[in-house]
Amino acid sequence: MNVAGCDVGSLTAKAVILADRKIVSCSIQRATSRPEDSARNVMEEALAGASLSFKDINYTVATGYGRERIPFINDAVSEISCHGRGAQWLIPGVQMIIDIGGQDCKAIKLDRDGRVVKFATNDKCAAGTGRFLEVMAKLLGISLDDLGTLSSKARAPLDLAAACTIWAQTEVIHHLNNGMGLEDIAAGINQAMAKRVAMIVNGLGLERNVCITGGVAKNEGVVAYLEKLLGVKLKRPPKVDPQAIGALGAAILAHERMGGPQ
Amino acid sequence: MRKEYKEYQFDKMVQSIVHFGSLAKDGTDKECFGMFRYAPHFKEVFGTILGTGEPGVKLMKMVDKYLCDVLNASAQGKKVALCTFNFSPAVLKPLGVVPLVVEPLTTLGVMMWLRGMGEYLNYCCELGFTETSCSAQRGAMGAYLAGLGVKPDFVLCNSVGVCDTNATAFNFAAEYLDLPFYQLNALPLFADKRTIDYQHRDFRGLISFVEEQTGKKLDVGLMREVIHEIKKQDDLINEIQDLMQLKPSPVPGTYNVFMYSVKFIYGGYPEGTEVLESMLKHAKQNAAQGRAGTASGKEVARCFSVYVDHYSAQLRPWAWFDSKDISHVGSMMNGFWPDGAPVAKGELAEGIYKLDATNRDTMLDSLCDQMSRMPMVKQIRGPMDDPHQWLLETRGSIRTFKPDFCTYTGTIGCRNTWGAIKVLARDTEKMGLPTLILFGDAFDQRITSWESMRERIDEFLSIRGILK
Amino acid sequence: MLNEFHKIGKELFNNHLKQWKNAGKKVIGYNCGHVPEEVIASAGMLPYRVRGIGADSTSIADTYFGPVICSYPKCILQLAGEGKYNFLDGMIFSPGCDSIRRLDDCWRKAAEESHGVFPGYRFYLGIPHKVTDYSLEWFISEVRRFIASLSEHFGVTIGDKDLRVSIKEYNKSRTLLKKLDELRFQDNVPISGADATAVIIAANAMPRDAYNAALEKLIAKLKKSGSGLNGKKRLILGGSAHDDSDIVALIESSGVVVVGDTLCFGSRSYVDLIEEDGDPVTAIAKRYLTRNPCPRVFGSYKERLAYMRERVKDTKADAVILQNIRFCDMHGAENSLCERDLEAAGIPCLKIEREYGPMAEEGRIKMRVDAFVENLRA
Amino acid sequence: MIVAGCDIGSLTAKAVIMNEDGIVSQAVMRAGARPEESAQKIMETALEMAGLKMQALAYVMGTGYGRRQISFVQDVVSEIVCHGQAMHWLNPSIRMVIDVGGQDAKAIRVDEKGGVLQYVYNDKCASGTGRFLEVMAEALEVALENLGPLALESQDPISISNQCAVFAETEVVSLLNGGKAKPDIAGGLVRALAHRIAALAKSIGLETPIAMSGGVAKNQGVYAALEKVLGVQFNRPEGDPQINGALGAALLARAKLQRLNAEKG
Ligand SMILES: Nc1ncnc2c1ncn2[C@@H]1O[C@H](COP(=O)(O)OP(=O)(O)O)[C@@H](O)[C@H]1O
Ligand SMILES: Nc1ncnc2c1ncn2[C@@H]1O[C@H](COP(=O)(O)OP(=O)(O)O)[C@@H](O)[C@H]1O
Ligand code: SF4
Ligand code: SF4
Ligand code: SF4
Repeated sequence: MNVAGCDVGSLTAKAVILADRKIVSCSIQRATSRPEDSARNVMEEALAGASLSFKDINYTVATGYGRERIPFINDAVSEISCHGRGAQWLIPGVQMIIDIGGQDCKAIKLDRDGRVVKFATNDKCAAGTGRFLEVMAKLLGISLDDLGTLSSKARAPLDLAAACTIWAQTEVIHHLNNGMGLEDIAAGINQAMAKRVAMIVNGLGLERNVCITGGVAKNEGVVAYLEKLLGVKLKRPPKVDPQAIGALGAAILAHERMGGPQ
Repeated sequence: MRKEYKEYQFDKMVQSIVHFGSLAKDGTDKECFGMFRYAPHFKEVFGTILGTGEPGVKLMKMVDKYLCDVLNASAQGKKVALCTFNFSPAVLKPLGVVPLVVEPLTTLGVMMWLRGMGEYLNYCCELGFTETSCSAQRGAMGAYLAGLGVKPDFVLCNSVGVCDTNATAFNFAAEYLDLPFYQLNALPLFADKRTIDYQHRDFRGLISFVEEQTGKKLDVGLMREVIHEIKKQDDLINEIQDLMQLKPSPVPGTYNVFMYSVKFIYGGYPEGTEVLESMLKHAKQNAAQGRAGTASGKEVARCFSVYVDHYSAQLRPWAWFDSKDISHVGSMMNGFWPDGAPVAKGELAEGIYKLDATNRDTMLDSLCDQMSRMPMVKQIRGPMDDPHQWLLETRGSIRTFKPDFCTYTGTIGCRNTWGAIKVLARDTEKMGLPTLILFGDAFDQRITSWESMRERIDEFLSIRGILK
Repeated sequence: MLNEFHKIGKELFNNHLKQWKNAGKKVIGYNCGHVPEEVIASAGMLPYRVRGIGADSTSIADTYFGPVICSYPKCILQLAGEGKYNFLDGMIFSPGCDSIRRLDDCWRKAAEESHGVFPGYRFYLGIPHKVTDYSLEWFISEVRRFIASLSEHFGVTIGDKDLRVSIKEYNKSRTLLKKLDELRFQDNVPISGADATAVIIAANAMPRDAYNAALEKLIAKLKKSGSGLNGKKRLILGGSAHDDSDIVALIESSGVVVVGDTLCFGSRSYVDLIEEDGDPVTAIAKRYLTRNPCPRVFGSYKERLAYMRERVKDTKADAVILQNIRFCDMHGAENSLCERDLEAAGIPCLKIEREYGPMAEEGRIKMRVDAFVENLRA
Repeated sequence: MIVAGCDIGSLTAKAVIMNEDGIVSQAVMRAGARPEESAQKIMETALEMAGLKMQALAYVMGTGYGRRQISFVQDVVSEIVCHGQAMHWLNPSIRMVIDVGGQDAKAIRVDEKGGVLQYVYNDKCASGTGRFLEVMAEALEVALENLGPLALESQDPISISNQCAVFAETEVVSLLNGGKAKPDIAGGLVRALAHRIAALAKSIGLETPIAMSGGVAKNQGVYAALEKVLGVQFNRPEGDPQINGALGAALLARAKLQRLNAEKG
């Protein structure tokens, strides 16, 4: 039995295909402005990766911002539930997920069965999101990858308000223009991000067994600093890209909807 | 909050730093400034404060003493009241209570620590404060909510009706720590009789509340002493403010901070009077020599802050103004309104309070009137163009202290003033005073660093032709 | 019929107001739920709570307000600046919170600089922030000052008899709204939260007799209608000022029904009646000062929590949405306390921060509500 | 006498070379992360276009965010002053300049000599800047240059409520998802920006004749929306509005040099 999960986020589209509970294909693409197109494209790529076609898929669950507009799906579930399901499948016993995507940051508390107990999101300000990092990287003229790695070389990280991208941007420009080192600024940006995320996590109540997902999980600087702030080691999901956990969770839900074994 | 932070008592840590600073000048100047090499983060603050000579040293010793009072309160069998900054501590002495004033502690934190109060600020948000609430309260409050300091016994609030975010913070703290709470409520009207009656009754309610908490009665003898001390302090402040009107102003800019520090933590206590005496002495010496209060003795321009000053950034704003030979002739935090206050003229004449030590009742009324004229409580309670309110007082201060320009700083929580500053600035501009609204946060450097603030001020001073 | 209520809520200068004005009568605006409508009504004028619906930018408001101000008063000022409130004959301000009280300063300045107009009459009504015997005494005298000012400016007399008449009229609305509530308490809810919101909001913008008549008819109809929203999860709303039925509809689109609230635009405006005997001014002052559990009355959180729990019980709600407008510290901080205590009592809560009505970001709200509702069902 | 003005903005670097008669050459480029390098590059480009060498410049005035990092200038001045000067040179009747660059927006009131009377920046937490339009153009998948023309096509601009660039982007994406027409979204974005700029202009008192400078002045959609919101006609001096900062700096350099020469002899 083949099932698929498709996550159309604000910045990227992700698809995961499961064949009898095994991940056979996973694909990540930049999203276009039309979620239906993004979904089709990413699904096609994932299907090609598994040498399958649309008709081979028995059930598809969609999630993410654009989920309701995708035509070929059987059900749509919110990304918070999907992330919970995906992470719990990969790391049994995980109690909390920190997901930092392009437009959102969420902390999700799970019970033993991977059900969501409570969640908190960053609804106040854009500064806790992946987009914040992208804007900043652009400003510094460096790649997203460099933003993560540069910060380990920092000596005196810049102290930035974790409150706002726009405000932070002005500050970054100011310091750039005053000759501050790129690594110190990069570290400051990552730290501001981590502080904001820590605030959301602590607000919800930190757990011991925590995993990090979403695109920003790939930024070592943010993750390292977040670990320091929270005082716990953050688990990275094994086997799949942290960005695809939502899609994976959707695929697992699809599998369950088909009555597949747990 | 990070683990490291949870390992230290916040107030104890502040006290030990202040204590160290207050001792620095006991040696020679060379020894003192030599010592700063080993305390790079505190160098600027201590340099700026101690650089003012005797008044600065006295201020440091006073703050040290105050912090010791707080730390030792329970050992001495005294109750501790968590207070808003604008809660005049005078009344607490005859009640045998030690005030734990949040805002000055935040200020000390942001002034002295390289990283400011960020961790404590964020901690409050973790507990549920909005991220846009007043940073002055969120600062030290975070430490007390986390239990990293002395444990307050009850909460006293004097910002109800003037600043919601402030009152909310204290209300939240009382609820969260499960402490008894008493609020003094300022009504939008100021001088009418029924409002004054209301305030007098509200104040008596405060006395009974505290008496109930401590199980002790108000000491009338001590109250008389406090009133005499307030009188002494007020006369000194009036004289300093008189001198501030001179051109050049012989009063160093930092004295503004000193003045309200005294009022907020030791108003009505001899510990504060000493500092004021020393300030007056020095200002008089400057005046006699025709010197400005700046380090160079020259004055090229005068600045008035229509609201609070800028505290974060290790007192660098004051040092910077000083280096530019700009006199800082006050902020709204200096409007205390004692009888004889130089600002209280014309349309503002009735804004003052009188001290009457005849009997218990007259004394309570006096203390109450003083309380309801604390900075902010008086000016921000009603529509800005109402009698005695923000616009009129700003106008009065401008007339009195003759600044060449005005600046505005608040916090991102000051909705009471952010809601009207653009309107106010239009009026001050109309009076011919260039007015600069700074988009920063007085207690949170991370919002806008001092360096970028300074650039804006610098640009303003040159473009608007204030510094040629 | 429901459409009519929705229309009234969405149009500032609705047909009822137009007719009222055409009859040569006056409309007086006010900015906060603590302002006693009965006083205005007893002067033969129509009390009208100003709102910010339909503002599609805040450019005029941003000229006067600073950047860190609640978008609710900003939207009101925007509309005022665009001249949309030119039908008002007077405006009553009260210091509800710091953002809303500065509407007074900003609006007057805007009018001075020719953005829109400011009504010919203004009164600033003080309201204590605490409930004590002396604060009630003060507020009684403040209401008398208000009555005197209104009478003097418009040359009318407001006698105790007039006050009693309008108290009765407004109490009647309250009683009817409470009846509507009872219908919403039923398992088979006959009216959606969005519709109920529209009905409640219309109370702020209609003459009493017309409103009471329409409401009576509606209730009769709802009582008869057998259909209802059975089997959905039941939610109630708490927190900041909220007057937008569209947001309620957005929430309900996640498959829930909103069955009640603790909002100042909502149940708080009608659950407590005014005493009909005794001195009417005292009765009015008592109701508006002591019977309106708003976080601006500090030190009384426990009472508000009790009110919330009572509502949860009456409405048989499954969960609570606690929302606050950005920069609203009072509701923001209190929502956190409330969340803590409700969850401890086993009532799930969703806390959201948002912008006021027209400025709200629907997608973001929807995403949160969806996830929350999925969990309620799980 | 050959002088230059060099404007290192938040997003772009600009240089103008002038002699007694007027502009000799001008250049605009995207600024890098290092202001000193951007300055060097843009100056070299402008010099090359004029067929000159650095040594030929008798006086260089720096301006813009990065002005303090430029190594080869004799003096620096705030861009606010420069915009006033440039506009005065282009059209002396102008009394108000709206400068919208990449990072901030300013309204400036000037006197009959181009001197600054009063000015105001955009509020911090707001997106009345060029950067906002860039992010949005990206979200709309149109070239920056085409955003303005696209907006002009709109019959019924959609209201974009979010003031935060990042959140507004989500909104734009969801509007696109909802099948809204690109011109109407573009129209809405431009109108949102115009509203914010209008607030700025009004806050120090609208004056006419009024003109716009900075990169955003190249966006015709913004002009149209602003004219509608403010109810005034904009003066549109010839030339590239984006170089006005550098132009003003060059004018000030020229004046300074003349004064120095006069003092010398
Ligand atoms: N290689 C990488 N290194 C660091 N950060 C990355 C990398 N790839 C993506 N990101 C971050 O992840 C974000 C996108 O996260 P994602 O979970 O895909 O968002 P969404 O689900 O909202 O589309 C980007 O904004 C970026 O900040
Ligand atoms: N060809 C163009 N068409 C429309 N807008 C443009 C064009 N070129 C630049 N812009 C706008 O100008 C902005 C940059 O303005 P500029 O004045 O150069 O900024 P700064 O001086 O801060 O570097 C860009 O963010 C963009 O919005
Ligand atoms: S503009 Fe800034 S403060 Fe405002 S929401 Fe966006 S990032 Fe946050
Ligand atoms: S006025 Fe401003 S600084 Fe003072 S307590 Fe209120 S928010 Fe804080
Ligand atoms: S929602 Fe909050 S901030 Fe806004 S007007 Fe109401 S109480 Fe004030």
